[in-house]
Amino acid sequence: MSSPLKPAQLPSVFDSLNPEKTKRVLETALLISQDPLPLNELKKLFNNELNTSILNNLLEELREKWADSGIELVTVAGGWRFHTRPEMLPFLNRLNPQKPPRYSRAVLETLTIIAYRQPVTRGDIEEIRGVTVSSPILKTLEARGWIDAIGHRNVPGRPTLYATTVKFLSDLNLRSLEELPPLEELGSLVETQEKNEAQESNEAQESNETPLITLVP
Amino acid sequence: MSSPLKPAQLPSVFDSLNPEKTKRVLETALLISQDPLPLNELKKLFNNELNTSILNNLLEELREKWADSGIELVTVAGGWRFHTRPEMLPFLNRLNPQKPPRYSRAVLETLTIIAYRQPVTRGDIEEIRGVTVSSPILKTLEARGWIDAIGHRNVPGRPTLYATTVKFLSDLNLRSLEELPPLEELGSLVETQEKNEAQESNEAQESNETPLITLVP
Amino acid sequence: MTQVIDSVDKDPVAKICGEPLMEIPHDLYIPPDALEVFLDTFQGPLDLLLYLIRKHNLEIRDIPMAELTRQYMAYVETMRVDQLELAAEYLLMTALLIEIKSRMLLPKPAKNTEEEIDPRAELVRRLLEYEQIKLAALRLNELPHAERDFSFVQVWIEKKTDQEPPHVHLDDLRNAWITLISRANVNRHHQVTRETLSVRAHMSHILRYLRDNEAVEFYDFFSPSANVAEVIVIFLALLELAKETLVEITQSKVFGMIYVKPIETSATT
Repeated sequence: MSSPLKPAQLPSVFDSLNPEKTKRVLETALLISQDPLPLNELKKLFNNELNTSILNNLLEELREKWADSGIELVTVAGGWRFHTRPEMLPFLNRLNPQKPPRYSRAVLETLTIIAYRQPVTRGDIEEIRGVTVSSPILKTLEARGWIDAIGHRNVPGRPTLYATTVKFLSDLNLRSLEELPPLEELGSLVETQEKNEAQESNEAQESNETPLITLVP
Repeated sequence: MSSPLKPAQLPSVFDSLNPEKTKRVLETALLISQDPLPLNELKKLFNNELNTSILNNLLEELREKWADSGIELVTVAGGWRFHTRPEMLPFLNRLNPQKPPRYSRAVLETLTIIAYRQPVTRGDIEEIRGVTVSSPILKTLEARGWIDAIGHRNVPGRPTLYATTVKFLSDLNLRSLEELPPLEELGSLVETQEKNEAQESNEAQESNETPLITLVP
Repeated sequence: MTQVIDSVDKDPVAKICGEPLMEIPHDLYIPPDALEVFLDTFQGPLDLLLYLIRKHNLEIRDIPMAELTRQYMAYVETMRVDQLELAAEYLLMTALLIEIKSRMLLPKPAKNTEEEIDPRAELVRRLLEYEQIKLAALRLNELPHAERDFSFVQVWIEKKTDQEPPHVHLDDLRNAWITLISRANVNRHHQVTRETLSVRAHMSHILRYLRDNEAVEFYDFFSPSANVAEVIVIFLALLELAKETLVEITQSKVFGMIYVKPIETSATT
């Protein structure tokens, strides 16, 4: 009986693990984890005795192993994760007939503004949407873990600043905010005859990555 | 996209699914579910168009497919479920090194008082700690098997007397209570004059020891 | 209410940017009983304006303010009947539209500056920005969403044992004791010695033994194999128990058997 006060001594990884066993451990860890596992987490499985390139190779092999199945291994913002392939959805939906809630346009627009303009205050969102943003809307997004309060703008009232989370990205299968669909260029929303103007406005936008933030002194 | 309300519009399972595809669907459903899936749930995946024996055969094949991996397909009370193999646990535990749970200060202090002052009543403990000792604290220690009620003090209310158990000693790798950290070295914390008193009382005890034994021939 | 809408319908839509618009698309008509649908349909004044502009193919960069304002007000009137609170934002926009319209009617001042600011510019900017977000929201919604479009793989972790109980290290006890002593500024340190501890340990031991045995002969507490120190400690423990009236030590006759009984037993019998 080893004392509970002393962690059991485990043999060095390379004493006991060949590549196949290593992959098996990786696979198991990824199969049990709901959250994506970043490389540094995966390395912990082997007491950090695996280097990144070996790890990446093994993960690629795992990805290929699962190529022809109902689940796939993907990299998202938070790391590596298994999830189901779209073609499985019709079958799986039969198991859970209750559909996940669909978000209202108000929620989606609020989320979009936060995603593209972050960090923003509720006032910023209201400015763009032209209507008040109710607390339940923000709470819905916070409860989903997609946005969180990251601070306060240093203006009277110190309004809360919201930003999207890593979970937002990984839940949408994205690795970074840059992978969000690009915003429709303002110019293309305008008729052709206004093309020149539109392009100007476009250039203005490009030269100033976040021009709209200037609305918020 | 066919409406989930009209299953009839979906092609019959056997039109679109060969055994391999069926197994893939089964595998996927089992991989995303933490709860065991009973046969009648699994049948829902195929609109109940698979009979039990075919289903069982496919599940057996799946079980064999996973025989040489970090997870295994098993039947438990609730149905079929994938779970991790025991040999994976040492690795997986490194991912979530559950911080060993810790007892609250109240529990630790109560345990300490019982260990050093046994047998003691709840009142004794309260007197030393200066705060009330809630029942859950004592229950926690009793449930752990580290203390037990060994009698009642013969005073009004007949309060229960608590003492530490053999299990307490063995769980802490002690052979006897005397192996508890000696408290002499804690003397520096105590007022010097009190220390002297203590020594006197100590000496008084020692000087009494020998004569008393004569009472027990 | 229908009068208002009728008046809109009958209004000659006439010309927009010089082009005649034959009729207002019938989806401008909002039946009163569909008000809730209407409210759900539009996210606010900007959304409604965008709808009107896009539906009627108005030039967003050259908005016919009179036309837009008239159509907009027809909707808002519909809403005002029931949903005054919500209409507030819409009413604010009405005021803005009228203001822009009137500023456009003002005679243009002598060209002082080359860049004359179009009174509609700010509104157009807001409309375009909102439309940009609106479209982005649609596309965002089309991205695969966890739980809606795919599930996470989540295999059960089979753990042999339940949750591990808390570990307690000897240092935890030591630290707890230090805390207690430094907190309680009382003279009870004399009981805090090793000697006392072993006595008290034996007190527990004796009491536990008595719990299962009604009366024990005094000598039985002293094992023949016990060394002198142990005998002393056991004896002290018995005396201490007697002093604390936890046990009763009786002797029926001189030099007779001495019995140790737990007090509680004697008390209950």
